[in-house]
Amino acid sequence: MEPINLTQNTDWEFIEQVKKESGENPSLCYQCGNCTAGCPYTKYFDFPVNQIMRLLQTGQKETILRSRSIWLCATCETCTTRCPCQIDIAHIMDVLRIIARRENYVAEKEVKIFYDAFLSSLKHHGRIFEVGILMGYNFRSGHLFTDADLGPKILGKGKIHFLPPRIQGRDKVAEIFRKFEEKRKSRG
Amino acid sequence: MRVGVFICHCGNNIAGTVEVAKVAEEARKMPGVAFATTYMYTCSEPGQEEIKAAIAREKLDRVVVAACSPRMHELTFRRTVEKAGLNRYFFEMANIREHCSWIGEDKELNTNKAIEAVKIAVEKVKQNKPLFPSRFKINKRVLVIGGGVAGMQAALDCADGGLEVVLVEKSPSLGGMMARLDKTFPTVDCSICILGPKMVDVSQHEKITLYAYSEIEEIKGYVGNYQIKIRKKATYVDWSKCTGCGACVEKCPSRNAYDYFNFGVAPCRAINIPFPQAIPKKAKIDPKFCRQFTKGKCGVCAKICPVGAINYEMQDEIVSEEVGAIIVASGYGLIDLDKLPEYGGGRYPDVISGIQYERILNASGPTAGHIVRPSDHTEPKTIVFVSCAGSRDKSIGIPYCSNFCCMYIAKQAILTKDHIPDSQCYVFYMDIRSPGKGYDEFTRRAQEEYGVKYIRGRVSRIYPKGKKLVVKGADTLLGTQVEVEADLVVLATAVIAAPDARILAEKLHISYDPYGFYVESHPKLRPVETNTSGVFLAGACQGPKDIPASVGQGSAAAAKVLSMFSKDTLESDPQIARVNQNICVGCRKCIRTCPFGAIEEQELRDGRIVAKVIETVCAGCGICNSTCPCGAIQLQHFTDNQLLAEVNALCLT
Amino acid sequence: MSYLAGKELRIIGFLCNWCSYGGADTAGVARFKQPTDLRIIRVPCSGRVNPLFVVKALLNGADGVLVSGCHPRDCHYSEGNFYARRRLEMLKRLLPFLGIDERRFHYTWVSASEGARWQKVVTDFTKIIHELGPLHPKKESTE
Amino acid sequence: MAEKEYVYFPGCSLEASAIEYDLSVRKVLGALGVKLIELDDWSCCGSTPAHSVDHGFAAAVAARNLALVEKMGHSTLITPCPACLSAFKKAHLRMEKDKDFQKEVNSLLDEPYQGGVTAKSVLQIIYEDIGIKAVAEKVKIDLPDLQVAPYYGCIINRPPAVMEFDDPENPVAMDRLMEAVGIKVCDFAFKVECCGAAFGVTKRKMVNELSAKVLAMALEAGANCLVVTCQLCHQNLDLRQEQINRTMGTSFNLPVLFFTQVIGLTYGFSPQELGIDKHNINAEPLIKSRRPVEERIKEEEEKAKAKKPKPKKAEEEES
Repeated sequence: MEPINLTQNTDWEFIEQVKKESGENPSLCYQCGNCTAGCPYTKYFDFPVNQIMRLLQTGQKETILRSRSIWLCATCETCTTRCPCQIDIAHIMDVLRIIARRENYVAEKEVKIFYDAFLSSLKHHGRIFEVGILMGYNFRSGHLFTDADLGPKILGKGKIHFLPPRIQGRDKVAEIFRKFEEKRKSRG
Repeated sequence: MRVGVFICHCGNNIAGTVEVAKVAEEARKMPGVAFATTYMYTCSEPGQEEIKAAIAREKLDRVVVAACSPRMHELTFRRTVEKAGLNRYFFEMANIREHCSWIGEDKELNTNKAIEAVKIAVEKVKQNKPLFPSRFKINKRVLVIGGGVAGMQAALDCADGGLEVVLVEKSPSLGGMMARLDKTFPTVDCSICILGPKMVDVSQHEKITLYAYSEIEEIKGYVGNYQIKIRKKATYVDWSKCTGCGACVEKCPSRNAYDYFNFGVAPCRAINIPFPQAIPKKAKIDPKFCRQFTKGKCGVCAKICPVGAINYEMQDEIVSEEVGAIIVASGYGLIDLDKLPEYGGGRYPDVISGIQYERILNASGPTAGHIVRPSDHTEPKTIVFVSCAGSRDKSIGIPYCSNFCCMYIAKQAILTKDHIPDSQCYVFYMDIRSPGKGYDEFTRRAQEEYGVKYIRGRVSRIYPKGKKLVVKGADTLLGTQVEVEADLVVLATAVIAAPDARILAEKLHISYDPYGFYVESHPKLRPVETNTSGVFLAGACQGPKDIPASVGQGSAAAAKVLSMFSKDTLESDPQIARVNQNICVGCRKCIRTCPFGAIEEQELRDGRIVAKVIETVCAGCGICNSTCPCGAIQLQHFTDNQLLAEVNALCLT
Repeated sequence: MSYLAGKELRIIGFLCNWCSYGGADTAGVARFKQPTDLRIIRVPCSGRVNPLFVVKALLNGADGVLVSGCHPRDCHYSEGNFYARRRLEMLKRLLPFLGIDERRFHYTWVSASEGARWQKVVTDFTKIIHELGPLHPKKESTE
Repeated sequence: MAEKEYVYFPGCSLEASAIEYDLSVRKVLGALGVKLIELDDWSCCGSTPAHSVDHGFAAAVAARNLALVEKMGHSTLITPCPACLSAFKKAHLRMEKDKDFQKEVNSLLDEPYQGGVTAKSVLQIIYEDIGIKAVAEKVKIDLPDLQVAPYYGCIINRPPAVMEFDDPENPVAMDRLMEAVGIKVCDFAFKVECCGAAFGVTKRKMVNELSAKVLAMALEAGANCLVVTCQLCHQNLDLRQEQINRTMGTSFNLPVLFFTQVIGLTYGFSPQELGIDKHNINAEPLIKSRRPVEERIKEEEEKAKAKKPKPKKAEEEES
């Protein structure tokens, strides 16, 4: 790992930004490692949670936003529940993910694509249309046959609707998307 | 009236954010001020000489020093002015450091606040009257609360110094926590072997009266003259007869009593003697489990006792003692495992606390020193120690470090290796805190010689898997998760204040911190004193402490008492209430409100009933003063006129 | 000169010598930033504070008065702060009849070890008084 | 028992892949005399994907539903789905705590949410509002072969500050309910360990590995069936169980039932009525033997009688 020049490469604004958006104070963390110890995903992370917290304390924006960890966090709340310093770590991971998405750092394409598929289903139908999402995901991710093996299992059991759900309120939901996009643009 | 004002720079502590020269200049303008100057360190010897000189040179009759908090140096300067021939109460202090120069950077605001602080002091000092302390005799007996190592040390030092000591211990035997330990760090010598002799000395010392299995019921009085009520709890065994032969324990049919001494590692009999070296070595019945009490029939022990000491009718007994000083050494407590649900919350028998493990390691413990798992009595091969189990954990309200866990874990790991050579110990830690003499070498030895594996990270969870316990932690140095499949897990549970610490504090009128630990008079310079004169602290009741520190404090507290008792009389504080009997209408309001019963009726020759203050009893709180409808009773040095002078100094300008 | 017109208001605090006065010391030692308006008068016990002092202060020029003693049941003189509480509660109810906003008078408990709490108490109370503004506008000019 | 009435939010999956959960919830609550009013025109809670975009946005998507509940003049919303629940609770809590946030969220909504709705899980209202006793009273059938490991999943009671229900490390609500309806419950260590959550599609191997651990621990605990309260857990553990066996080379065959299905069975509903036939792993063998509960009671009484004459010694041990 490259030596980090803390004098030049500490991104103080980033630290402040995360503080502000999460309402949490990273300085409370004394690196006990409890989050990493309890996290079901540590094995799959490129940086274990306590190191994400450490990178945050030292203002290593690039490294954090490029990390896969923030996309593989499932918000299972184990870290938040057990943190002896009462830091809402899961919420911080959430904020980091949001910033990464906003600034187009996405280390885990699939996850983002799936989320997008989910959201577009939400946007168009107001509810989630599972088959639609799966097909949308498979198409965009190029993994055409993801979970194709599961199809028959549910099919036989009459669990799948081939037509999306339709609710009157779906335009209202789309409206939320529209207003949010506008706001986002006006904020720049 | 000629007031002299001395403003202290306190190096840069004050001068850094207060224009002391300006303060002096403004002071000179104040009515009654004849002289004002500044000095680098007023509390230094030359500084005090400067004051004395000025008093003589400028013919000053009142002195104001603007410097640090009066809680710091008021006594110092009172002595100074006294040496210069003034009454020591012709002196006031203006706190321009803690309350002024240290609370902000704004020089203009601070300087202005300092000037006003001086002004208040000047107006007050002009109202001051000379006061003269009287002396009163003191009762040279001392009460020691708590028979742990700190309390016993204090008791022995006092007794050897020729004082009569009353030692009150709430459990049935002396020894406290130390008596439960197997070995002590960093020397690994036998705990009871070094403590036992002390216990014997205490019990045999002709100057020490021991009340075991007793608690403090009530404390009345003041420094030099306390009246204590002690509750001797019913043991249902006449200790004057009991020889400690143990026949009753042998035969007791109720085998599932909770063993307080062994922290419930194994059950004990309803009638028991806590441990072989117990002092006094007497039996006691636990009525919660004794079948004579629960079922109303049994009486086995009464039948078996060769000296007929058993007495199921026994009641608590209240005894009174009179002492002149009190040493509090009431010790500490430990959190229960149920505070740690992620570690099983006490549901897994093989997840135990450090003190329980001490009992298992201990030759006189329930397993006779053989290390076995509580669940199936098999010998564990893999033992995991978890430090900071509850300590440094804001989420359960314990942000502080428990002080000695790092060390006893290292000790227990070493002992484990000695007992079971083919065992492997793991220690999960966040920081190794071993600042004492020979301490760090000791924790190193655990790793270097005994191959104890230290893993830097907290344990997130412990769960059973077959006969094993899976300890799921992190190794933050590796940046990975680690798992150990353990046979036994020992949690270094957090140290907390003793269960009844707060209640005792209220009886003693001493203050405690948010966690229930007692607050010393000054964190550095008065570590064993409290703000209540005559009450001293020793050991872990003041905060988590290891044996050497507790013993040290025990001796320190004893020394304080001995020096206080080296005089036959104490100077009474003249800052007490005084009645102007010409104005008093005898309404008795003051008599009713006084918390100390320090005011009594007095009939004058003309038959008028008026209030009269018993000087030695009055503690000087001034409640009577603000209760009196006609201002007849005034708290000296804090009279209505003096306080109003301060108020007016601020308002009517 | 009295307080710095414009910058400060006149706030008087009666502090128990055993707890709150020490708490203020602790706050200072820890260098906790605090507003400078407060002027501290040391008393042996909050029970010594005669409601009359508070009224006099408010009528004669103070914009706010703070009384701080030991936590209930932790009184150095065992009951002093109870008497204080009773009297000062009463006083709080009376102030409006004197045409004084009761928020200008506050009593609370701070122990000698609670430096942080002291900082909060002073800061909050000063803030309230500044929101209420001067009680004696004409006194503004005294400089 | 007094007729209770709740506004009900099934959630998207319960319309499709987890339809059996919805079926069983309606059956059981019906039997317990609870009237469900399905929230009219409800929309998706937003789930994880929404709060990977923006917290205000996520809250808006969830709060739209809460606003609808408010409009109906109700103050409680119940849902079987822990993910929806946590979305609702988080949105509500933060809007309550932070007024600016509330403004921001409401600016995205056509009908603002005032903050008057408490979301609860179906598990919570059965456990707290209806209560063990009432649940036990309705039992008709005994299932002697069933030995369940209650699996709560990560978020139905965590973080405690938000979810305000049961113990975050060792929840017992389902355990108690299962015991109440006469089912043997195993002491299960992985009650709250994560199953892989929403990564089933994108990170299948990861999910398979995590779920495998849960299944393994359930067997370890001596269970022959998992009981769950989350349809996502169910998907990962039941629907993907064969996937797991393939990826991990295991040979699990452990039925996974929704807790409402188990209760339903003891109330005498047929497996079909409760949609148990819709599961991937066949639970039939375990629930085949179903007998009137009276038989068990008789058995137990006999056992008790057999125990009665105890040797004096043993009795002493207890005291």
